[in-house]
Amino acid sequence: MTTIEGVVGKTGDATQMTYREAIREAIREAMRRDDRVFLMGEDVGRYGGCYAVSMGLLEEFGPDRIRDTPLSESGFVGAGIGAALGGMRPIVEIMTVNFSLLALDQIMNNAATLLHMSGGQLAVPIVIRMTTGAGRQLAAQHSHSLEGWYAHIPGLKILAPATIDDARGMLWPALADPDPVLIFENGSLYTVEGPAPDPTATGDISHAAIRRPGRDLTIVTYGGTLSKALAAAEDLATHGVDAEVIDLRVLRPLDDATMVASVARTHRAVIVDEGWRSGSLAAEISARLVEQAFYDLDAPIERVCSAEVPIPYARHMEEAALPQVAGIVAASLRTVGTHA
Amino acid sequence: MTTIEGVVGKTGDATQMTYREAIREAIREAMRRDDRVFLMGEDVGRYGGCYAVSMGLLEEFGPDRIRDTPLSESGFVGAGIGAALGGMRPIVEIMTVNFSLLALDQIMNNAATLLHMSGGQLAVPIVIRMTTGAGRQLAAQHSHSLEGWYAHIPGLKILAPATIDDARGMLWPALADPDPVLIFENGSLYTVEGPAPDPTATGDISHAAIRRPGRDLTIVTYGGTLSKALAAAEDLATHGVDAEVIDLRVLRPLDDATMVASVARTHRAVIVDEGWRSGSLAAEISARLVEQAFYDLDAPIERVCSAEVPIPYARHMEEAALPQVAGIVAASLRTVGTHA
Amino acid sequence: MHAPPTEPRAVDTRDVDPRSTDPRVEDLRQMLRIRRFEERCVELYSSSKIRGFMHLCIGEEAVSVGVLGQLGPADAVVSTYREHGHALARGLSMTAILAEMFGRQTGVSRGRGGSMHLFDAARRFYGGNAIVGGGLPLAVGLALAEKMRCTGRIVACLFGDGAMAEGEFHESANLAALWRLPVVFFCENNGYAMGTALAGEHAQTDLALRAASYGMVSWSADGMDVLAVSDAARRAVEFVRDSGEPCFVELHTYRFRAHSMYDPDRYRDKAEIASWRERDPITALSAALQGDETLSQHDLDRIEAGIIAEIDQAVAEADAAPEESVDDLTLFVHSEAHRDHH
Amino acid sequence: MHAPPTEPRAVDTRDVDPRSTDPRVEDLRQMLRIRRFEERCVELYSSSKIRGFMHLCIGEEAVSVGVLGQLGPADAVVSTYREHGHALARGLSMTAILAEMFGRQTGVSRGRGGSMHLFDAARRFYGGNAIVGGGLPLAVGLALAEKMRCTGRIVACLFGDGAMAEGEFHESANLAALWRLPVVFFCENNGYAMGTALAGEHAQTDLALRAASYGMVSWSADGMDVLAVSDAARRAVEFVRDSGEPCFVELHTYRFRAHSMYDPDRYRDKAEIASWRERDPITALSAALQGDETLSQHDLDRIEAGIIAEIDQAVAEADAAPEESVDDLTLFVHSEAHRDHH
Ligand SMILES: Cc1ncc(C[n+]2csc(CCOP(=O)(O)OP(=O)(O)O)c2C)c(N)n1
Ligand SMILES: Cc1ncc(C[n+]2csc(CCOP(=O)(O)OP(=O)(O)O)c2C)c(N)n1
Ligand SMILES: [Mg+2]
Ligand SMILES: [Mg+2]
Repeated sequence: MTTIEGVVGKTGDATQMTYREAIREAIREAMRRDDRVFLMGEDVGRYGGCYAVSMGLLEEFGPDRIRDTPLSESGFVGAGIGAALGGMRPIVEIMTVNFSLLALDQIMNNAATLLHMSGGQLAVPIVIRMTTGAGRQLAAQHSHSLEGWYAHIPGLKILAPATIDDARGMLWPALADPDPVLIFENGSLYTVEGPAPDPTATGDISHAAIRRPGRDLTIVTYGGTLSKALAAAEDLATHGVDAEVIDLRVLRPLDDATMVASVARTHRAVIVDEGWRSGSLAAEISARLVEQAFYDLDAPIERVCSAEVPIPYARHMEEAALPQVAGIVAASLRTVGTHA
Repeated sequence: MTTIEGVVGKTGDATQMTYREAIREAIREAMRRDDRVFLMGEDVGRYGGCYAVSMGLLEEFGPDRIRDTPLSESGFVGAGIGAALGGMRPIVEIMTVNFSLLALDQIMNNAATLLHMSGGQLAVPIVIRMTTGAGRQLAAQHSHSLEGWYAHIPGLKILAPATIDDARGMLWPALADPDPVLIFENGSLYTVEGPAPDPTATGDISHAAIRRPGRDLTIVTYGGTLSKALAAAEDLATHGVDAEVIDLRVLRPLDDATMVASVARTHRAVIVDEGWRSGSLAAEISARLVEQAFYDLDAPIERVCSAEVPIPYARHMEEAALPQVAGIVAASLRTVGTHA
Repeated sequence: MHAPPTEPRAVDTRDVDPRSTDPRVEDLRQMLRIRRFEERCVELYSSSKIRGFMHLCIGEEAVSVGVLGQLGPADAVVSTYREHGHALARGLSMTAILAEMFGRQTGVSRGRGGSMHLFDAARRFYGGNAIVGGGLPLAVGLALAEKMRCTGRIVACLFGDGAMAEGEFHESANLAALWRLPVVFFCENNGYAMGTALAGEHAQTDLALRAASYGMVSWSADGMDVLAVSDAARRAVEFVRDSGEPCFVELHTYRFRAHSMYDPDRYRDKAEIASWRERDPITALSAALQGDETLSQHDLDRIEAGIIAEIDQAVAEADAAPEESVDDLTLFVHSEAHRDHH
Repeated sequence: MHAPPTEPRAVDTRDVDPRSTDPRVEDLRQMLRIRRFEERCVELYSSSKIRGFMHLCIGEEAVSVGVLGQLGPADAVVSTYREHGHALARGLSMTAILAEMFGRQTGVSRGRGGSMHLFDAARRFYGGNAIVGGGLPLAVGLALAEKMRCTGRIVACLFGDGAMAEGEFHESANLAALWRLPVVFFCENNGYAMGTALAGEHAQTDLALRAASYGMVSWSADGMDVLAVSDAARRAVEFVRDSGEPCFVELHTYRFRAHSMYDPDRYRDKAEIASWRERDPITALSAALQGDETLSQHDLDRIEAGIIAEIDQAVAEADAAPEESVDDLTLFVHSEAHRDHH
């Protein structure tokens, strides 16, 4: 009856690893390295995590450090903040970004604010992980992409690993950061499989990455839409358009330098973001490019975002609501105008 | 001991009225006109509202319709949504936007979503009012400007009355709207006094307003920063720069036509927004102008927003964190370049 | 917005022997109908006709039938994502429910909601909420509206044991008790919130006692016995209708299946599941009715056949139903758009 | 991050007659110190030296002195926006508190917090939270850290009667009781949440009973009698230290002043205020100490004089303190910026 794809996420091949496994390994390693680290959240223990990320960790670390919580997002996220103040290094899992609204007061008014409000006395070294994004027909209350909202909050660092390497590599530097770090895992990525990352590689949580160099236009994206942007770039190549694809990786603070340098070369930009269009992170990127690269731009910046609707359940309706490869290609062709 | 400026807000002069009184009169009139309308929130009754907006209404309408709630933002906002579903026309007051985070799940996942999620069956005719903004040395947890966040949510209409006329005029059409409407009252406006609005005038909740016509650049703003933008425009006039000032009035859906037409005339834009810069509503406006008026723009769009810090208490620090006239003037002069 | 509430669609019982005017027969039939419906849903999920999250109430049918049966057509119902049983017992059309789960235009929510978001304004069925605890404040507000409008109608709010740990339970219980609102809180205590057992959710596991601490009349009943549920619900509904005050009923039950179709169910003891299965509400009532000869095997077969026929027809109709056009994607974001369009 | 906790700064009692080794004298002195401090704050607010929201605990001093006096220097404290008394009783420097309220660089929060946000990491005083109920989950987390690190330290969490209606109270109480965490919840029940009286906040107004429903040991004490508060707090602290489990103490008290400097206080009966004023904790203890000749009028005058001198000096020092440079506006948004800068 269970239809979840590869619940445990073991591929059986030691050289291969899923995104889910990569996060699990990162947690495991952090817990082994530093006994102040613990994982807390709804069903992270016996159940193994609602997306099976923490499967098996309870057995290794026990119920104190793989701590199941009651349904009380504000309570346990706030408790994570308190535990961080008290000298621990909590990883708090919120099942999905949709439920994080219930904990937003704690994240905004305590985690992000205490250091400043206390005049530098109280740092909050917490890591909060959550699943984000749509695409699995979970309908309006389970399909939000609100990482752009979190990227609005001073005092937070926001990460969006889009690759297996980043899923593996970003956790440890996030834990080492003295301030709160939020990690957004797009739900469509958990089953993605690829070469196992080098566990000794040091993760970078400061820079965007150019995932595909190109000359004719810059596609800026992150997280769940990276693969769509890359697919669009391949498609564009068949139209003779050479697209550069930037994976933001870090949504706050944004790596302006990488974006601006790219646009200075390509003179055209398309931003792809699964958030609703109005007030999206894509808007912020557009505004920054205008501020910092206005005279380099040869065409209006295009945004490919989600339609402004609560995400519908029906598959064809959901697909129509989300950014798709065809839409990215079309927007890209518009920016290059007669080139195509 | 009480130092609040004009608690009751009575000016004693019938031809004059404060912003606070204008809202109160609008509530009073709506309650008289439609007995499905009631006001609910923390301390709206005996206390008279934390900003004294509802002072005196309990005496006229009684505790059933001027309903004090316990401290439970999620509970009573959700109850307002339920009452709207049940045939009432609630006005729910959240003391300030800062506390609205506790009710955000209800606003996002129920108020904004039920109509669509139910395939058009369940409209939610609720009006939610809240104070927003900084400037009164209330420090980090009481100084947010999050109306830009709410403007991201499909299914909501977001109003930001910046004038006494709008404070008076917008409530009734908001109540008449079959869907949820949020009204953001910038706390600095309550004591502003001016000619009493015509109570029979029909409020407009669809369009931006040009508060000052001008030829050289367009300043787009709303709410608490309108007066600063107008003061900046006066100052710019002394530099020979003629600024047009647009008051958005409606933050969702944005009135693109008014903005785009203005920029088509002026070719330059400065956006003033009390929200934190990254991910601000100002970013959305910039992105739209680029999308819709790129070839009209003669200079990069400037944003004057709040610094990206939890708002500090000390007066000089708070002032430094918020948009000020001098900053608007400087940004405007940059956009007009050699003109000044 | 709301069409005037209509009588829940009566279930067709013509096939059943006329002897069976005993209301327990209809209870059995309704439970069986929910069970067989959900069993079919499992098949339809396996063949990818149904997608997304789907939560079954198999094992908990006595709650759906016992509770919903005590409400009047004008009363309001607020439910959760585990609401197939509630929706069927409330009289929502099986075809329209299935069409919803197939994502079709004729679905109860025009394909926008799916399994977790079944709505029916005409039957005052307010969903279908997938935020745990998110429906409770709505129920409080609906009850406030009834009270302010002096309708005499009441609200039934269904939720799980896990929901009671959320702050929204606390705020809602306090508001309802403080304002004396006509709402019954029905806690469907199946002992688990996903993989977390009751003792891991609550410091105080006597949930009726917890509810009583708000000054609400509260009690528990056996949620595996439809007669006990009906009785508890009837008393609760009468109490609320008479007093205008809220009350709380805890129904001890169990889900025989996993939490959702994604759940491998590793956290429960096989023996525990087996022992609850021995208390299957359908088997028990069926045995009782056959035991005292209210129902013959033949009657039962005819009931089963009628249900299967209804399900077959619903599947066929839902499958034949049209999809919504993607041009209508933004319909129902605002009522305006709705009006403009039609 | 945290400097090792140091002993709270001892208050200078040299001026007091040596007879008065009776600890009640120090209680009196501490209460008086808080009272006179806040009275001066009112003047400073009127002259616009202090701005923003300011909430006074005048009338509630017995709670501050009685509770904070029972904690060890290594225990943690979580407070609210009405925390001048808590902060002074915890040993935060009066000068630094005033400098904070003047918005100066030498303020306890370097001028960024103001009256509602007093912090002192060295004294494990975790603020100063202006979101009602927002501190409760922090206290739970601090207690979790103590438990996981086996420190034997405990956490004291102070909050008001109004806060108990928030969902965060519910979630925090459940977590603390479920996980058996070393935290004492001290509810400062002053009968009002702003203008809303207890009966308008809670369906069940016996708050200790409400807390007990989570399975926590809970009791009430007279919050106007510093000895009763001390006794209740001592028992609570001992219980938590010994058992490692949470408990709840409700302290019945009253604020003599309005909710904040913005509040015209129209919602309370003058007679009610007057009757509580008759139970002024300072007057009562002072009378008792003079009655049994522990303290002479002369001693009292010297105590008063010492306090006034301390306040005068604090005001002068705070007033002379520098302002933070606006160039440092973005300092402390991240620890990195902090490090870069210094
Ligand atoms: C606020 C929120 N947190 C978490 C979830 C994920 N989730 C869905 S159902 C569930 C368990 C709920 O348990 P209970 O209330 O007992 O209902 P049951 O599923 O047992 O019927 C969880 C954790 C959610 N949907 N909403
Ligand atoms: C979440 C939230 N809602 C509302 C407010 C506004 N507010 C500040 S204090 C207060 C009353 C709190 O009452 P109580 O908890 O009894 O504490 P007291 O002020 O009596 O000490 C209110 C409503 C707030 N600060 N935070
Ligand atoms: Mg359950
Ligand atoms: Mg109080």
